[in-house]
Amino acid sequence: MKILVQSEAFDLGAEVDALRQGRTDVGAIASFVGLARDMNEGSGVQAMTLEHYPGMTEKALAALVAEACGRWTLLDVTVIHRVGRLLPGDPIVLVAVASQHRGEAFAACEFIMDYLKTQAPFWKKEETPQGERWVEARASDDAAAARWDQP
Amino acid sequence: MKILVQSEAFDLGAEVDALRQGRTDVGAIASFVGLARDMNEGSGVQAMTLEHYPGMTEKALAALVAEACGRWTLLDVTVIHRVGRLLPGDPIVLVAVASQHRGEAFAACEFIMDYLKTQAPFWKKEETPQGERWVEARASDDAAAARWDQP
Amino acid sequence: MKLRVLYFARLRERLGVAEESLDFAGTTAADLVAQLQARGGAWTEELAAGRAFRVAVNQDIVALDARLTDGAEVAIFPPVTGG
Amino acid sequence: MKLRVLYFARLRERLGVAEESLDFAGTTAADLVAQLQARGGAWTEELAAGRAFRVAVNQDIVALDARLTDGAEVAIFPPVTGG
Repeated sequence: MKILVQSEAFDLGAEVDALRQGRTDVGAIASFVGLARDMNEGSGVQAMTLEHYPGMTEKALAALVAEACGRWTLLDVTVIHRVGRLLPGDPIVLVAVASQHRGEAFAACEFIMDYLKTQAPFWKKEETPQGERWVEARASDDAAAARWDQP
Repeated sequence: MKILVQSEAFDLGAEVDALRQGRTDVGAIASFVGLARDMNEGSGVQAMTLEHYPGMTEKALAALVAEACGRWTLLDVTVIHRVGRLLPGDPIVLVAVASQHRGEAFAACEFIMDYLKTQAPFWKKEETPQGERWVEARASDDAAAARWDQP
Repeated sequence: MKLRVLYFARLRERLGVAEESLDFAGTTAADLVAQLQARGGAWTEELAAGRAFRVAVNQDIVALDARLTDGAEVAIFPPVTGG
Repeated sequence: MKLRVLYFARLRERLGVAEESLDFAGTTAADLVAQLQARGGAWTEELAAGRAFRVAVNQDIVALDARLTDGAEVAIFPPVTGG
């Protein structure tokens, strides 16, 4: 398991290669990259700054990954989230999950992203032509996370 | 859209970079890599050979991608499937989907993989200590594809 | 009519042929399967009712009641296992 | 008891403080929120009932009835928006 919070860019190919290097039991790697867009809530975004809660961030991400490992049989997981100032087109977050079978890899990868969106202490501030604004939490993200709640 | 059937290896990082290069409207890229495992149906696998139906393969993959583009709002899709002899640990298939939002990227990527498994004319032959054997189609793959059937 | 018939994977190996040109006097894919099955041996066995095989016409998978046309490319193969 | 209280993102900006040490005579996170809200101005406004904010104690998100202990690290922040 690899969990990183960093300002530097990440390398998807290298991270996925690291999940499979030297092993022949991995049948499926599902991965996700979230990127900064030039448009949000109907207005242009020139840049964004990601703030986080050092210490709690890593703890919250580790808890998400542990929860995923409890729900599915996973071989390895990597989560990298960037902080600091990012421009449109810049990658923000990487989640990659290795497992024997694709169904588990897809489910765990999407679960980690959905929970990260509502549980991990990151906040986005956008620079727009109308000035700076903090991004508001979205009900659709709460709904996405709620799909995974156990009955 | 990029659809390739090839014997050469592919480069996940390069393919995903190609989906986002020069654009700032992509918010999410979900990708999947399927790999050859050293074990299947309880016995060791030393190598596998992937046969396909040239012409129909490309047509079937293009139809899957078109179906995905009809169901979700996607910005770009790449599908690469290898043929020929592969060793355990070798990547077999890559599906990468770019969209504005993660829900659509995840759904389309998993849909394409599930349909590819039941609709695209590829066949695997495994080399095991007990000799060569053709891989049998699995009911679980039919079930995974059936999840996407419209009511 | 004339048909081009292709076989893949396990069926290609069991039937011992990858491709053939065929005179066909029937109408549907089911008629073609019946004609091939009448050859005996592995043909009878592999194409028996209840055996899992797929038929594609001009590179689209079809049901057995699909009508065949002159010059069609017909392929017969096992359920697919890629990915 | 003594608490270390942290504020993040929009709340940090609106309240004008990132971190403070605090004497606390209450019991629960709700008591702490009431104590802070009594400061007036942005404190009263941002921490009013019905406003969306989260409280973490020792880096775990908690409900407002969570009991606080001496030396705890308490954080108050808006709903998260990473990813």
